[in-house]
Amino acid sequence: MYKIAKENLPALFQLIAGERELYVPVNNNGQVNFAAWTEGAVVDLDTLKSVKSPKDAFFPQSENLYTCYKDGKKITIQPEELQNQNFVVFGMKACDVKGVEVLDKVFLSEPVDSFYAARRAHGTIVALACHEPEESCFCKVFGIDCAEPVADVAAWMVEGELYWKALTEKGEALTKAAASLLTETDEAKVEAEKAAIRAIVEKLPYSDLSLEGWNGDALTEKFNSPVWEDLYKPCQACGTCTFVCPTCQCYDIKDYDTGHGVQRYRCWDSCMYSDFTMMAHGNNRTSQLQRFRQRFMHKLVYFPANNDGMYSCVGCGRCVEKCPSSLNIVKVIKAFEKQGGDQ
Amino acid sequence: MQRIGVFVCHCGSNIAATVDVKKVVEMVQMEPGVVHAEDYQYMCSEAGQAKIAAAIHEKNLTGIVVCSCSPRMHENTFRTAAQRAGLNPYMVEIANIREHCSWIHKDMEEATKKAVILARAAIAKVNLNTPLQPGESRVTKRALVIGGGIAGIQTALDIADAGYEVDIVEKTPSIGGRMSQLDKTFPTLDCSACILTPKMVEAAAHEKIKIYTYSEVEKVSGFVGDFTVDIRKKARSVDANKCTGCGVCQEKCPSKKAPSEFNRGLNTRSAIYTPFAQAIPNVPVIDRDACLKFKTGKCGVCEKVCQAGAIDYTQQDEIVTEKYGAIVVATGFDTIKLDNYDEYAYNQSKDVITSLELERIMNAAGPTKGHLERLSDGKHPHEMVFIQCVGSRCSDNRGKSYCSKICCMYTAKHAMLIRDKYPDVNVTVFYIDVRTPGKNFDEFYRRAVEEYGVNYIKGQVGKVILKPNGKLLVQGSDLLDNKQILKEADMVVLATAIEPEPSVRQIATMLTASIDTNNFLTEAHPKLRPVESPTAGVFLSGVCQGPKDIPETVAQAGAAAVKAIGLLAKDKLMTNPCTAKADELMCNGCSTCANVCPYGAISYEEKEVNDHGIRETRRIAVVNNALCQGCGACTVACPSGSMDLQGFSNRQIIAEVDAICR
Amino acid sequence: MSLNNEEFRPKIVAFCCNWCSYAGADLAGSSRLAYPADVKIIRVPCSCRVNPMFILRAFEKGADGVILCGCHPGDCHYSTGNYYARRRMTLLFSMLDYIGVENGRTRVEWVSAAEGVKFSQTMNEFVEKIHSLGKNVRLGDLRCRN
Amino acid sequence: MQELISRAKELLADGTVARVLGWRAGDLPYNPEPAYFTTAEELENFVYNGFCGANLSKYMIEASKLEGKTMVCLKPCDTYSFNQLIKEHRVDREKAYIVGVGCKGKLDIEKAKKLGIKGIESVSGAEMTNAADTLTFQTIYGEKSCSYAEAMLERCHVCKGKEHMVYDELIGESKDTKDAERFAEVEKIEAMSPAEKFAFFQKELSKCIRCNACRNVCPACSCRKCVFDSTKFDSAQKANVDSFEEKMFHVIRAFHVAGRCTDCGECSRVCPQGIPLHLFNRKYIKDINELYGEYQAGADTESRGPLTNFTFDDCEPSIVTQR
Repeated sequence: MYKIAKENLPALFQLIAGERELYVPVNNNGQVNFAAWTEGAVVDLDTLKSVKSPKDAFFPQSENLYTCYKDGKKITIQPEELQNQNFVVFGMKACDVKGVEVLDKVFLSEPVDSFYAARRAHGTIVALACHEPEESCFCKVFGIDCAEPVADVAAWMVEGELYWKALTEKGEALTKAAASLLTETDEAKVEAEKAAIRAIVEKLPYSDLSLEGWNGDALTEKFNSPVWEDLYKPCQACGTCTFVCPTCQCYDIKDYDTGHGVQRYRCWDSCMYSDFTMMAHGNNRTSQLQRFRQRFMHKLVYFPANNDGMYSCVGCGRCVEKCPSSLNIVKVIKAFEKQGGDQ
Repeated sequence: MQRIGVFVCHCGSNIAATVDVKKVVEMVQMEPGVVHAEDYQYMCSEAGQAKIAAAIHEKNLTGIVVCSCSPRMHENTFRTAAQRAGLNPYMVEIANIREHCSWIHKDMEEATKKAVILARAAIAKVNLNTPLQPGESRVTKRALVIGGGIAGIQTALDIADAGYEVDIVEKTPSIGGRMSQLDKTFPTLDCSACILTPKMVEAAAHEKIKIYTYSEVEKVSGFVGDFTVDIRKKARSVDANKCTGCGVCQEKCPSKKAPSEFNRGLNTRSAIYTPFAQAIPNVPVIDRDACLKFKTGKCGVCEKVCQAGAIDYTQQDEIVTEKYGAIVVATGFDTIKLDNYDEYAYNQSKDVITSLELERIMNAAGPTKGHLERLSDGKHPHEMVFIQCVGSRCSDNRGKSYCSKICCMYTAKHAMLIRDKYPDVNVTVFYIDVRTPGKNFDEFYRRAVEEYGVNYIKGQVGKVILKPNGKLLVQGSDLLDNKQILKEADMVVLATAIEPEPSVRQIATMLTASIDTNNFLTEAHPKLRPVESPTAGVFLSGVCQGPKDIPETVAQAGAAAVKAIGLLAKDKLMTNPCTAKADELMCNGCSTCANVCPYGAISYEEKEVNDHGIRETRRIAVVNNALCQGCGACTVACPSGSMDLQGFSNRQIIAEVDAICR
Repeated sequence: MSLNNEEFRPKIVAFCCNWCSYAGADLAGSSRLAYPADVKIIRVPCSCRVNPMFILRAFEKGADGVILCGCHPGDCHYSTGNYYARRRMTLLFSMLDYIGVENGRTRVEWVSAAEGVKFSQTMNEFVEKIHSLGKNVRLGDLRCRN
Repeated sequence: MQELISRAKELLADGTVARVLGWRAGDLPYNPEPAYFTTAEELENFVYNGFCGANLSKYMIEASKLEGKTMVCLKPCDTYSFNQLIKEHRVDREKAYIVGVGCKGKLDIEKAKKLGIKGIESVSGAEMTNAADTLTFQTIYGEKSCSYAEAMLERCHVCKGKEHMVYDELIGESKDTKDAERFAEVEKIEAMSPAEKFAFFQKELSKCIRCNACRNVCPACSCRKCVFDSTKFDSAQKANVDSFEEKMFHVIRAFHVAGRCTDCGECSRVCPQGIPLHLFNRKYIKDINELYGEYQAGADTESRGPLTNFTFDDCEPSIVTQR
């Protein structure tokens, strides 16, 4: 275990950024999101959650796949280069790290998504324990311990000092690279911090949320439930929940004519949109009820069914905070719980 | 994917001298969809069109781009050619590489580059073209002529003689127009009334002609073949059916101080009046602003003296709604106001008059019974000065930039008439140029100079000064002798510029006919379609289109009539298929489009739709293709982009933008 | 003389209404009144057909200036189209100004069919203005840059 | 709130309405959600407090298609949106029983959170019956408080007034909470140099994630299919590949609602990235007011909107360069 004083973090960032790209939570006009560290960037490690999850570090909101060039009647295709430089994501939370694990299930299983795989191979995650969890958090429900994140490096911020512990080879390598700024220390303070965090987590309103009945076997029963009919109504079909979510993985592939070549790129899509999975014959989900149901069925039923029971929700609570109509996955789970109780 | 053929025209050397047409052919072949490209000397020629037809057949072309002159010139030619070869005419697009390229650029490389880009834009558009089918609309076999001067009368007579109903709407109490105010006409010097009056009578008597005098066009809706027009018949206060035209009412009318419009305000008339003796109809009107009965409630003399009981003070304006297939505008002209020309002392001296006023003075029915005399003191003048181009050919904004065309000739006429009748009067004419193109015109002018001794001075008049003794001092310059001239005159006559009758603006707006900066109505083409307005079904007759003299006016009136007859002779018309269309699955039914439609072409229907499986009844915009003129205002007002314009669709225009910007 | 061989050649899109301005451009052509080849004309039926999206699209794809020409107010072939266009463009241009786009990059000019001289003059002026503003960097899509 | 509930029960009971559109208590103290109620029993969960910021007008588009009338709770500013929707034939006035609910300013929990208030367990001071001007939060990290005004939504600081523009009956009192100039922020930007303006908007818009929350909650953006989702303009780029797309999206969105936007402020309320989107709409409103005369969309249901109207002597677009 190492530590570094908070005021020395800029030096650490500079050091890391000197040899590889570094993504940190940056405050831009009041909103904190992960962004490439630059000299003068306002790094914000105090705000618990970035607005968008840091999943873009591995699965960017949009990325080019290849470009077609035309010369006369001849067309050449130039594929986009895969990530080949190492980079660091600093300050991810335990839930966000778990979110990457969910994405791994999707993109690293066959057929492997080479763009994603290249980024995963070159990325090192420094995860930060949640100093003061908030009422929208429910990572505990998914077995995540926000007091002890599992990543390449785990870190804690205690009394003005950042504690640093490498957990993987990549983590060790990064530690070595940053060694000049780190000093060795024991784990006493960190243990106290962990205990404090866990105590707070116990008090969070959603921590006792029950996922009973939500699993890969619940398909028909949940799908056909009348509860959706009432639940979806406030949904205005914006994609906010999917865009802030650390586990949503759907994307669309589109072409853009630049005038001197056509770029084929992919970009996040949202199952909340009426043109989601639009095909020549139209859409396979025609109502908002169907689209709304899809999102939660996917996270709580279809995904666990295909991934050894792993839910594709990590309880980060971003959707709880950002939904314009105050809808969220917690309300969905509770609604079913209530209905179950009523029966 | 379309199969596009590109045809690049040399236009002789008009294009080929500046644009490397071979290079254009080579470059456009790289464009998506292009399967054929060739160049030719004159694409619009029969041989050129045959090349297009051959390519359509040989290469199974589905779309055509012609790189040539402006589509305003030959779009129709090429569309027709394509149609003859079995292609939908709306699959043709023109890249204007002459007016917009070869004629304005000198550098060949640059012009060629631009021509290729313009061609690309047209190709990109054609790629998205779809075959369009014109609709049909019926033709109402009746024409409206707005204006009852010689232009309107002649047009009406010609249309009526061809067997079609025609209505004349004239805003003054009588038809006749400006020509009825003229004394003699050039270059024959025959009496204006003598040749006009028979035409007026003929029109009035014609069984196919209906005349609305003292009436104005109030509202026009509809479109070519099917106009609906509201005509306001102003209250005459005299029952035209009862009136015998005896004239007693005018004699007895105690209110005789209203300025006579017919005599240009040089004398007065009674409150109940017919503008002139030969007026048609010979039914007086009561000028309610001048009539004592209307002003004070006391009088009623005319009612008492009218044997026929035709006076009706309670008469109201009446709106008549009629349908017409064609409309001819013949609104004529007026002379300009001389408020900007203080230097000629027009407003200071009664002896400075306009030429039109001189016409009235010379006329036996005029204010002086035809005697040439000074209006200030009734004395016979000895020295008369004519000043040409007053307000015409003006380089500043006080007057008009154009030449009024008729002034040179009527001034020569006036000079000659005066010298002939009053050999004691010296006549001097100040002119910039004397313009006499026309049959027997120059001979006429030369007679004025050579036989009648009229003194022509090339030069402009700077000032006319009213002297205390009542005479006028004209300060001018003689450009040929290069000297200043001071000339004393008893009368000064100003050849005042003419301008379109001011009410033409409103009429043009109602007809959606375009108008130029001088308020002259614009022709559909300045050379090839000079009597048609760009608005289908609207034709132009007389000075409303541009200055002209009587024979030209009559000629144009006949031409306008022929165009109208050509339209009325059809039973059905093909409508422009480039109309707006709402995508019913995207339409919100919000009415925004209808709010901006100038033709009232959009209405709403409750319609059952199947939106990808969702069946519901929705309020949806429906465009009437016969009413829609294809302006596109609705397409931009529509927030969802549901409304689109066929032939100029969003995607087509965007494709052009992309092609130009890439 | 500039040492820079890559002389800035702006891309300029001119939307012209069919009835007045396009004819005005034709007249400029037949009167041989030159203006730079940078100007490319797109024919639309009326100035009111021009959607603000077309203008933004042109900028997106690399245009350096966009000009809209229509009939003089009062002379619209469709009687009222240019009045709507006038309001739309006023508001659009104001918004572009508001978000920091140099406000000479957009222009509306009323050109009649008889104003070939004005058309040519306007285009010369506009091209000159765009030259003084330089390349449009604030309102283009980076992907479209060469 | 009790008065609202009992009135709703009455209206349901006597068959005047088939359902009630209001807010249901959330599972956190500040997250009530818009909801339909059809029985007295369901109405037990009805809530109306300072956190009921959502403008329910847009929900009436769908509700207008349902059988029977819907009792809808509209705050004064929501009624402008409703009127505008009537004008555009998007809602059926006959299908709505409008209860104009009192409003004393709505709260933005994000503002409280920005003040460092987190781990919220309960809130007091947000109830409509309470005239308190302080909000007290019980949190995991102790009791915290802030003034009501401090946590108010931006739109409430430029309140359009306490009058309802359309209603069938009124329940509860309203307060005009205006304490700032509506166009002050716009004026500040107008005064900047082009480079500063560009930098300002670049910074704000670079946060945009194109989630479409602003569009989807906007009562003026009621198109069945948005141009940005349609193939007709080839503008459906979906993602923020390039910063131009945000500009295109927001400028066009603002343009599409220009003259129709009532300035209800929902766009700014819901933006997950806190982009002051109202600055676009308000710029158009300011321009319209200055150039074409004062106009408040939704103040009535008949007037012609400024972009579907004109006068012969409107200013020329060049006025932009002259101002």
